[in-house]
Amino acid sequence: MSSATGQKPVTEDLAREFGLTAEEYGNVLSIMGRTPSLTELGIFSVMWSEHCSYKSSRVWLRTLPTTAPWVIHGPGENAGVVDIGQGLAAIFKMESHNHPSFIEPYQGAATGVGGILRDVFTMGARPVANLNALRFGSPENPQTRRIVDGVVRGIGGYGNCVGVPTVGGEINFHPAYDGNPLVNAMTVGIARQDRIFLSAAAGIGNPVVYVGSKTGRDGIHGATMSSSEFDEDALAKRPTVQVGDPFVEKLLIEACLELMATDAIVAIQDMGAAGLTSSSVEMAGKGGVGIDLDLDAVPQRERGMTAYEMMLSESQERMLIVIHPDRTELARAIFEKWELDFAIIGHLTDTGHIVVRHQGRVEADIPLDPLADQAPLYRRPTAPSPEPAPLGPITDPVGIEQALIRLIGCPDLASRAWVWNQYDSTVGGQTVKRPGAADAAIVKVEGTSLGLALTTDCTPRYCRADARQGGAQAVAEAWRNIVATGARPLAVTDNLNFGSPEKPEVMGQFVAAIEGMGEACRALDFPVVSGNVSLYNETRAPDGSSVSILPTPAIGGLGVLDDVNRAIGLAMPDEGTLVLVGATRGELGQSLWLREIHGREDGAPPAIDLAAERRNGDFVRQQIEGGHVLACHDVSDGGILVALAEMAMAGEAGCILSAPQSGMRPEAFWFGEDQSRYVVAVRDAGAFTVAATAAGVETRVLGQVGGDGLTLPSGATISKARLKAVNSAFFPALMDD
Amino acid sequence: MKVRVTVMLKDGVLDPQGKAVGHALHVLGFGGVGEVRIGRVIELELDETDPAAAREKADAMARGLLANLVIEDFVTEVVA
Amino acid sequence: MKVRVTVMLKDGVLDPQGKAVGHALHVLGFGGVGEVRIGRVIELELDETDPAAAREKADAMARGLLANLVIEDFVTEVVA
Amino acid sequence: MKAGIVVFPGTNRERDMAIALRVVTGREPVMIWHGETDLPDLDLVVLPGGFSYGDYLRCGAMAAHAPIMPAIRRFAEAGGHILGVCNGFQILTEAGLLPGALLRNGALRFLSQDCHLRVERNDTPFTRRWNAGDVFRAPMAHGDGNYIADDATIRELEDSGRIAFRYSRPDGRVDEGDRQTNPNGSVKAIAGVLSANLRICGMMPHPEDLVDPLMGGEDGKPLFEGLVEALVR
Ligand SMILES: Nc1ncnc2c1ncn2[C@@H]1O[C@H](COP(=O)(O)OP(=O)(O)O)[C@@H](O)[C@H]1O
Ligand SMILES: [Mg+2]
Repeated sequence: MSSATGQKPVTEDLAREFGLTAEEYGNVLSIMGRTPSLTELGIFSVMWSEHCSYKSSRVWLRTLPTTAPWVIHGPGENAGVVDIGQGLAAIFKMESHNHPSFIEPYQGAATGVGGILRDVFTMGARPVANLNALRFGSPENPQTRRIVDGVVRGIGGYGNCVGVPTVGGEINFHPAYDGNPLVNAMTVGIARQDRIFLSAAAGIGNPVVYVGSKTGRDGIHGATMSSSEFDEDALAKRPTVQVGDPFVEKLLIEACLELMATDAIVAIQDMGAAGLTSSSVEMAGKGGVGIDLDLDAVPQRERGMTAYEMMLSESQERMLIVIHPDRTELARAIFEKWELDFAIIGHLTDTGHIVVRHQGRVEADIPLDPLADQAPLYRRPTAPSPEPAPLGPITDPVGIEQALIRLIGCPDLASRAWVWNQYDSTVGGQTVKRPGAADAAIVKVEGTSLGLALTTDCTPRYCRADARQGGAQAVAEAWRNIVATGARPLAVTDNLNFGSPEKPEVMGQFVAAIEGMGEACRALDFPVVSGNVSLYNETRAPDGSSVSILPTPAIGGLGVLDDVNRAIGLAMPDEGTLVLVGATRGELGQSLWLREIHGREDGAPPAIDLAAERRNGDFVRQQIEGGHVLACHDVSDGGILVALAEMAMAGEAGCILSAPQSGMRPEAFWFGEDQSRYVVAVRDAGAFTVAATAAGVETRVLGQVGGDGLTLPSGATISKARLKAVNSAFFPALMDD
Repeated sequence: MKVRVTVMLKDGVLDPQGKAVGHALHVLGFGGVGEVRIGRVIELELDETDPAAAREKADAMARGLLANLVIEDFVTEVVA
Repeated sequence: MKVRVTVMLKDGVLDPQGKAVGHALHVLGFGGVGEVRIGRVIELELDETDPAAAREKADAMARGLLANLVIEDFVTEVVA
Repeated sequence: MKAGIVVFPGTNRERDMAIALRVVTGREPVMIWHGETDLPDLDLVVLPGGFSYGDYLRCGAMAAHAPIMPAIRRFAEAGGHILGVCNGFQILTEAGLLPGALLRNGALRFLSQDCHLRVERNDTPFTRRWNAGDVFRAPMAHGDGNYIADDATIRELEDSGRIAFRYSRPDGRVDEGDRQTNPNGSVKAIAGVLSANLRICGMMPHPEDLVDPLMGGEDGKPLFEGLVEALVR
């Protein structure tokens, strides 16, 4: 077989340019028994890229717990699927678009949202909510503002247009993300359990249908680029930026859901990274069949595209469907109604090969089994990170009041309203708790009494100090945020963002974080049902060395409320007693107080006792279910006093606080970040604490709801107006808005 | 001196707007319309009297702010 | 034949985008910038060989769809 | 009341609108596809929110030329009642069924937040459940809601009482220059306008998203209840 005229000769050097190692290329040669064509080399290189093959992470991901009686499909499908009752399923996943968002923040973030939406509706779900977990560089870095602006506009631009409410997320700033922001987008959808669509192709001879937008030369080699280390050169790889078209995505959602209501579909898969290649290879591979593609039939946006370009294009808003042959005209009519391209571009075969034809020539002919089975799998060397040095004695140079003011105005705690006010959070008419109203967003399942509780969480500074604790903490905080609304936590999706796996210390962080996550998931019956790994998040320092981001295993959590009317928020009610649930030792290691007041990121992160986590959370949820809790907020960044300030700012009333725990320094009590704690407002504190004691849960009365601000034990009152002014200043100042 | 900067998407970059407008024109009954591309014009009143200097200034502004060179190209011209 | 339709806000209609760009240019250190106005260009590939006919067609499209005459003015020109 | 909701490619608040109409009428509104050329027998036509045609070119511009629009025009000429919300309002102005235009928000950002609306008159089918001067809350979610019209048009709207709603403070005070209470910068803080016969109303905020205490309140419900009262045959 000859490669197309005018194309580069395939050599080991070219293979290396494509991101394959010499050894990997050797395997390609032995699988093929000849020199591959350029198109074949392209297919191998993307399928064996970190992004598609998970070659550095696969052995570790397998160790995560992924099952529970309510899990319908765990990792391995386009998204995770869990039973939420009443014959319905929630389908959800999180995915990164980190590198594209650095190169072109608007389009990078927008296409990230588009991609994760497709992962969810491809399974038959109507998307009902989006969330996003964002990490940006230092606010002082002049690039940060441009990136924040573009990313937020991009997420809003896409999500608002497709009409899926953006209901939550999280944002951190840290210099470790200066040249490498993280944009992790999560989508949640709802489907009937008996109408879930999978991607395994079946039925020799069945047509393979292409729908959506036309193919252009967008993002060729995006999959390999997103796996390669990121540096200034990346900016020169520009012209292949993908542009999203949310309008077409909206049409695609409606058209696919309309088709899914019929019996036409055998299998369906979105075209994500490495577009046509990965979708066709994965569908055929999972179904154990062969696939023949005729690229002349592919709808093309540009003239003269080669087979190589079409197979590797990452043009957005496209899907591949295997269809029952007698339903093709029905399907065609639906896509034509929605004014989308529809083309039969191939069929399934019994050859076990993917065969790609273009202009009368076979451009690729690859056996699928070895392409999958012999994909590289690395158990890369790991090195332990040094144990964090103990914090040692610490003083309070500013006092409680000053510290609170500094904390609630700092980048990691400042109000995110500037961000979420650019996201349509109400479209669909089912948003019960909008951003900022509760620890998890609450979205009603239309036409039922059910509610979904949704959150994303991770505390990267904990992960850097101790990746295992940090991994466990991220899972626990997601679980806690769901519990705090009264919902039952069901499952998580994750987005594991790390530096270069070729650095043993990064691999060490990765492995430790997964261990910690796994422990927490097991202890909390909170399995991982989908996820994404993003490695090589590195930037080049001026001295030429490469610097890794903070280890950031972002967790997306999902819970369910059988009766959504029972969901509670965090806003201070107009009456009640404030009670702390959970034990306080006053842990200031890696706390925001330490960072903002002392400028230090030191010490061990707060320890996490998963048995206590479970006990405290189960108790809080039962109390909410029993109708005994007026408001609830978990204690996380910034500790108890920050949690109280956030409740006050969200509500109408303030609070009057009692003296801190005796025998503990006040700053350690008010700002320590001990885990597994909640602040609740209850009407009957006596009954609540008695029930807690019976459940083996430690509680402590913090004070009373009342007044117009935070009245400290000293008698000083910080007015709510002042709290709000400080809290809401950061984003407008950063963005000059 | 008035300068006009015209910013268009680079060749090969998807232009969702242009695509949608092309389609709408077709539906409206305007036949014979091929590709449609949509861009931006920025008209600047500059405190310059030398056309070459004005253009140079506009070029710098386009590179620095007005165009997103990752996906867009630009042209500057002196109009008055 | 390629036709360009340039659509600008009418004089007297406040152009917040233009104002914002003017401000941003100033912040970036570009001095001597007066008024900034931002508009849209639509480049149409038309199946016409006669420039006058092409312009006429483009004018009709601009009146019918491409410009909103309540707030915008337009200019058409044949560019190739 | 028989209500129909027009769905264009890119419309995305048709489900919200259907819920609101169902809440007050107890019956399912008809969905009308943009490609139709006739309307069924209806008391009310609603153009809901969304991003018809992606909001490309100008919001509502392409939808204003959709095949269904001549039928909507005929319906209007025959004295039919039409409500356009958000993108629906933009479409009505682009189609010339309501005066003025909607420009980019003054701050050049999409705004998704609650706002307060002051009811300017209560003798229309859209506002009869309120008193003039009443204030209600509604979510807004748009990038282009900055209402503008030439001076003569604004004067005419004012003089003939065709301003339905203005953005205001919770206490009803209107301050055109205040970004907190007139967030998108609309001229005279205009949030909704009426046709000369008071039977067509366009507004930017979303009363349909506030018809259920669970979603944060029922502030938007009177609009729909008033329509039912006025239009039930
Ligand atoms: N990127 C974002 N998009 C939308 N909402 C966000 C985003 N970041 C934060 N939020 C919302 O802001 C609120 C506070 O965020 P965060 O401090 O992370 O909450 P918590 O500490 O309870 O997890 C939450 O309601 C969250 O969903
Ligand atoms: Mg959080």
